[in-house]
Amino acid sequence: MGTLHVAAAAALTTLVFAGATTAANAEVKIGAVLSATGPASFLGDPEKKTLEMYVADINAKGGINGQQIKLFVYDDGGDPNQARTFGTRLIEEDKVDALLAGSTTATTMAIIPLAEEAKTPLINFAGAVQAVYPVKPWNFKTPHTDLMACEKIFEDLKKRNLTKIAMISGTDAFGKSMHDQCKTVTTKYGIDVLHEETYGPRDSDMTPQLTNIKGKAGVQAVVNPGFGQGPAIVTRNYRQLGITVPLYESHGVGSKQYIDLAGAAAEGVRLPAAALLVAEKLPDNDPQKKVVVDYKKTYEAKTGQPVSTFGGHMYDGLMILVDAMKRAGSADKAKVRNEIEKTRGFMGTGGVVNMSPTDHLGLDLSAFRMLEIKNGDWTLVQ
Amino acid sequence: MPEFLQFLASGLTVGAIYALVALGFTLIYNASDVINFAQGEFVMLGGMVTVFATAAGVPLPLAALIAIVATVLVGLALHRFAIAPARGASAVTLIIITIGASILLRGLAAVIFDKRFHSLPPIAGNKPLLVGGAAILPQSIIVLAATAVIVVLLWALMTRTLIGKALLATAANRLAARLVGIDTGRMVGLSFVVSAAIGAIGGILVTPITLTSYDVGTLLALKGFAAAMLGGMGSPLGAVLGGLIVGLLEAFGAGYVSSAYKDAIAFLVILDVLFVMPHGLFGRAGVERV
Amino acid sequence: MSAFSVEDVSIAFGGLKALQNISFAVEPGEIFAIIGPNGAGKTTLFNVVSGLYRPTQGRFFVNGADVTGLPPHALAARGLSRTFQNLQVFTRMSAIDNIMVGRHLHERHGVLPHLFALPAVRRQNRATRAKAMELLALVGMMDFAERQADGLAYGQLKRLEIARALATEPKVLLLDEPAAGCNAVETRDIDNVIQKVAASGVSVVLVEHDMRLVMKISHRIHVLDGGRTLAEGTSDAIRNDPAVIAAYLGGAVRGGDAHASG
Amino acid sequence: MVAALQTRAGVMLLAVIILLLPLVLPSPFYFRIATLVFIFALAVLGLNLLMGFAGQVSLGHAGFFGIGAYAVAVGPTHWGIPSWAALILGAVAAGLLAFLVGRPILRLRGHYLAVATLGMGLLIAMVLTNEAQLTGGPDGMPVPRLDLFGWRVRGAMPWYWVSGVTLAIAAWLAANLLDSPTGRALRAIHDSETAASVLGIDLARYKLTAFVLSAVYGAIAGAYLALFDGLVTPATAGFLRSIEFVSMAVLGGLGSILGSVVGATLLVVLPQALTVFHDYEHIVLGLIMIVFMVFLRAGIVPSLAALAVRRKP
Repeated sequence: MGTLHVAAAAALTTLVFAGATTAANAEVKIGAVLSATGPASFLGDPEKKTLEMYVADINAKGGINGQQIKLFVYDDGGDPNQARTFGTRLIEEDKVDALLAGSTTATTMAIIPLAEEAKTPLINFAGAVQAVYPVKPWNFKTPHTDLMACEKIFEDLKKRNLTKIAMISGTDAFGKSMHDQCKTVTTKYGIDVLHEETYGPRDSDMTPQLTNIKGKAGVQAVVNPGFGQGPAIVTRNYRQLGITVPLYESHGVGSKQYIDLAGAAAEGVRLPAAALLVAEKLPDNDPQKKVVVDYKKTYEAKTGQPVSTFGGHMYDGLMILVDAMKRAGSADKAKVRNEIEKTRGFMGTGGVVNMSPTDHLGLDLSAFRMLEIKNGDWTLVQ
Repeated sequence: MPEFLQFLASGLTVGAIYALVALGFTLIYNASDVINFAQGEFVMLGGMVTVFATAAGVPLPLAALIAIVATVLVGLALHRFAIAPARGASAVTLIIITIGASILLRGLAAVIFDKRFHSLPPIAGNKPLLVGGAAILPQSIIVLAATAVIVVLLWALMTRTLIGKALLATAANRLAARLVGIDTGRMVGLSFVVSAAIGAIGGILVTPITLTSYDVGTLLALKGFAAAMLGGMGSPLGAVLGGLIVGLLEAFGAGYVSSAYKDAIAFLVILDVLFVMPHGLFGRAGVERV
Repeated sequence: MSAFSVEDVSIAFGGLKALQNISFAVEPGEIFAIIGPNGAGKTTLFNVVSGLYRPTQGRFFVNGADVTGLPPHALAARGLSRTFQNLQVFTRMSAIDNIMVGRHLHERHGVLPHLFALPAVRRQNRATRAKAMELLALVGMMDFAERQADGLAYGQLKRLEIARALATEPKVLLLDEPAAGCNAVETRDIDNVIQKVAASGVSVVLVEHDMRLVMKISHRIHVLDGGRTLAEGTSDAIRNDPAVIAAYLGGAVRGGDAHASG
Repeated sequence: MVAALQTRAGVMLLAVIILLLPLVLPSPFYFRIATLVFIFALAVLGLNLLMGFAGQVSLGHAGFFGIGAYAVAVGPTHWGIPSWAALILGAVAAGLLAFLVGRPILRLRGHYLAVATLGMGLLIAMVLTNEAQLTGGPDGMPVPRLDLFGWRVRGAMPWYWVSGVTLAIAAWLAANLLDSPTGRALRAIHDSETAASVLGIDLARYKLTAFVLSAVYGAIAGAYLALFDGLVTPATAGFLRSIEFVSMAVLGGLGSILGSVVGATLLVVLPQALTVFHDYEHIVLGLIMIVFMVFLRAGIVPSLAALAVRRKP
């Protein structure tokens, strides 16, 4: 009996106390809709972990402008319809001040109109170009576009004088979009795509497709736009079949996990990626070194999992938002939006961000590093 | 010719995985008329438990054993707490229960393990064997061999042991089986145990080739179900052949026709077969008694 | 011209010859019984002539028109209706709804009018219902009209099936053991109904184990044994046919059922 | 008659709820949830005509849903067809497809029918994913807003009324059908195909009727969802959506019109309610599905109705 009373009293006190603090000290409300489960959990899971980790950290250090952040995180399972429902909920019910939302292009496209209509700043984490172009007033994005990844790969191919390639792309949104973007710049870089194959996002064996590529005469390199476990299987099958021409993966690989899964087969593979993957290997004078090493250490210590560029994009988004709120001196939506747009020289895990009214991404090709896998680890291609 | 062999090897490897899932479907269906859509989760559990046990320092063979036992326990629990209490419910009700179980198991795996992909070291190394110009992984051969062994063991269990005969009798006519003193409830439980074990073994063996994660089960269930129906529901031989055929169709479809439509090709063939043979390749047609 | 005739019908399942060269003809208004020990092929014969099985050989006719190979619903449209030995009642429907289904052939169809419940459809529903009520009254089940079928007793279900078969207004009515499982009173009711139906000009083909009923109401009897015709004739002729007696005694020795000797 | 009366009472109840609900819905978010319930209930109602009335399983219902959704996306975008006309064309196309594939597919029974419909749904989803020039591929495409004679239907409130009124009409039509020769034929087929056929019911024809109707219901619901959300992706037609529809139909109660709405409500609202469980929400969702099916095995509405009847003296 006694304990029950004590517990009830304690609960009541906590409630009253909590009510008092919120009344005295309004919160900054940030809402997130991420694909923490489902086919895109590869992206959404590290994003969610990063967000929760750093918001707790910021709150522990006193919050923004003396206000604590109240975080709302919803899982859309990769379904755009769910994403829109949760987006509506964040805006209408939770009345958030800003949105960090959209793990995939499809879910992002479902949320952008909501943010525009409610005039709420949104930073999204989609890969495709259409998630940020044409520019919309309230929408921003932190990950590099797939077009940039292609250009980085094609630049490297040109440097190595490899112009006749084959492509094997995932039929998921990521692979398909990057494949299409690559095709728009082949002539610009003088690249000939001799052969194309695809695979389903959950396929477990790509040897038939790769056998066809192997049989195609004149192919000098193979490019694999895809994310998730697909690239690891492609890489294994690639070595299994003994294909010797260089293999390029995309930025969708984005994590040490790829090397773990592909094993020795990953040796010699090249890919464009953010500096985050090679944090410790950056020269000490690299201005990005501190931020990427810090994030990597924090993430890996907290989760026990290898860091991924996707979580990094969330880090960048959150920090850009927090900085903008600090500069605005409040969570006022319009002011925050203006400040996000004025972000200059922000040093993120993805590169240096310079936003402008005509560029709500703010990254250029220098944000990507060309990496090669040697001895089971990333190395920078000079 | 090397291409043909390569496609064949690919198709048989992937097909063997589908075959093992289809076999699980068939066993449970035979004993209870339940289509167990959580069968794919058994495969997932086999792989994931082994991965996490080895990561915790348990030697691979012991980890595999732990995984099989854990999966069997899950299978038993599924039967005990979800299927048995709903005895006598309609087939669709039972299907929704297994779908609920599949969501539940996936959710549990995401929390207990993680949401990332994992691999296991192959038993006999990664160096492909060259056969007529085709490169075949030793693990593929192990998977195929294991499938064959499981089929033979199942056949022996069904025809040579009393328990197997009781299982067959339950499959043939539940009422009659009960009348001759067979505890059909236990037989259904047993079918869950055997199906879970087959699923787990499959998961352990294919993880080095296909990788695994908390949500690989859904697609496996879908393909395995299609394979079981192609073979003819209730026929273990049909399940295995159905699985291999679906795998081969996908591989040859991807190799010779179009990789974008390879799944479509497989399903078109399944539909065509069913139009001609409405009970699958080896299903019991049976005259309807009225 | 016979209302219903079967000519040289045979059917085999795999190697098993279930029916061999069966022929008979039934006149309008006649009650024609088919008897025989268990496994003689009586129900199989019904399944063939109602279109559920395809005969391997032979033809059958309704009012002189060859209807062999027609699907069951087309046979029903030609005036053939039946009941089932092991019931095929629509268990999740009420008694009256069961009979209303039987009026299917006499209703106007069209999905769109049905969807919009046009006045004509509602009128038709009322007419169908009234007719179904009449039939329920005929089999003495007025009080159970709204009862769901799975809550009815066995004897009631038997009568429900007969009423449902009558709802199609058949020219030929095939009854598969209508009195099985019924008590003496119910059996007498059924026997009355059958005679009333036959008197209205319907040919009744009856499979029945209750020999008292068979002998009492049948005009002619056709005896099957092991898929072959053993004898055919009036009840007196059959009663005294040595082959029939032998078959039935043999059947009894083999463990045939008790009704058979009655 | 009694059953028909109960069904009609259910439809009336539904209409009253749709009419009065806006009085208690506090924000556009709740209107969105209600609208989603109505749209999914419409699709599930169609599936129920096939599964609950005629007893034919379909694991590919989302295929028709997807056809309707893409009709209002592709038609106006690529061919300049007005949205309302595209909606009708989509429903007709889905019905036509159901008519064409229905004959061979519906000859199959039970689980074989399930796998055939599953294959059909997958094929539709694959075409929508792979024909990227037309459909935008895996990322999907935006859907132009619906213009009804100058009235631009957008936002949760107008869609609440459009989908709510449509659902009420659809439920009324289904109730009418149930109490007609067609409805009786379908229910008869569900209980005994043999008996139905010897009573003169053309099984193939009536199964096909139910299949076509369910496809039309599904396509209209799909079109509504696409117009309401302003975008479509191939997931609209995917296997998981088909499974979701079947789960809604069975949880709510096969053969029950109100059950379709209850099932849709449950699975639309649950993901919103379960967010309090954070990472455990799928575990809870799975448990809820199992518990409901074990204890209310005929589905929520029919099981509770049966309980209520039994309680009465």
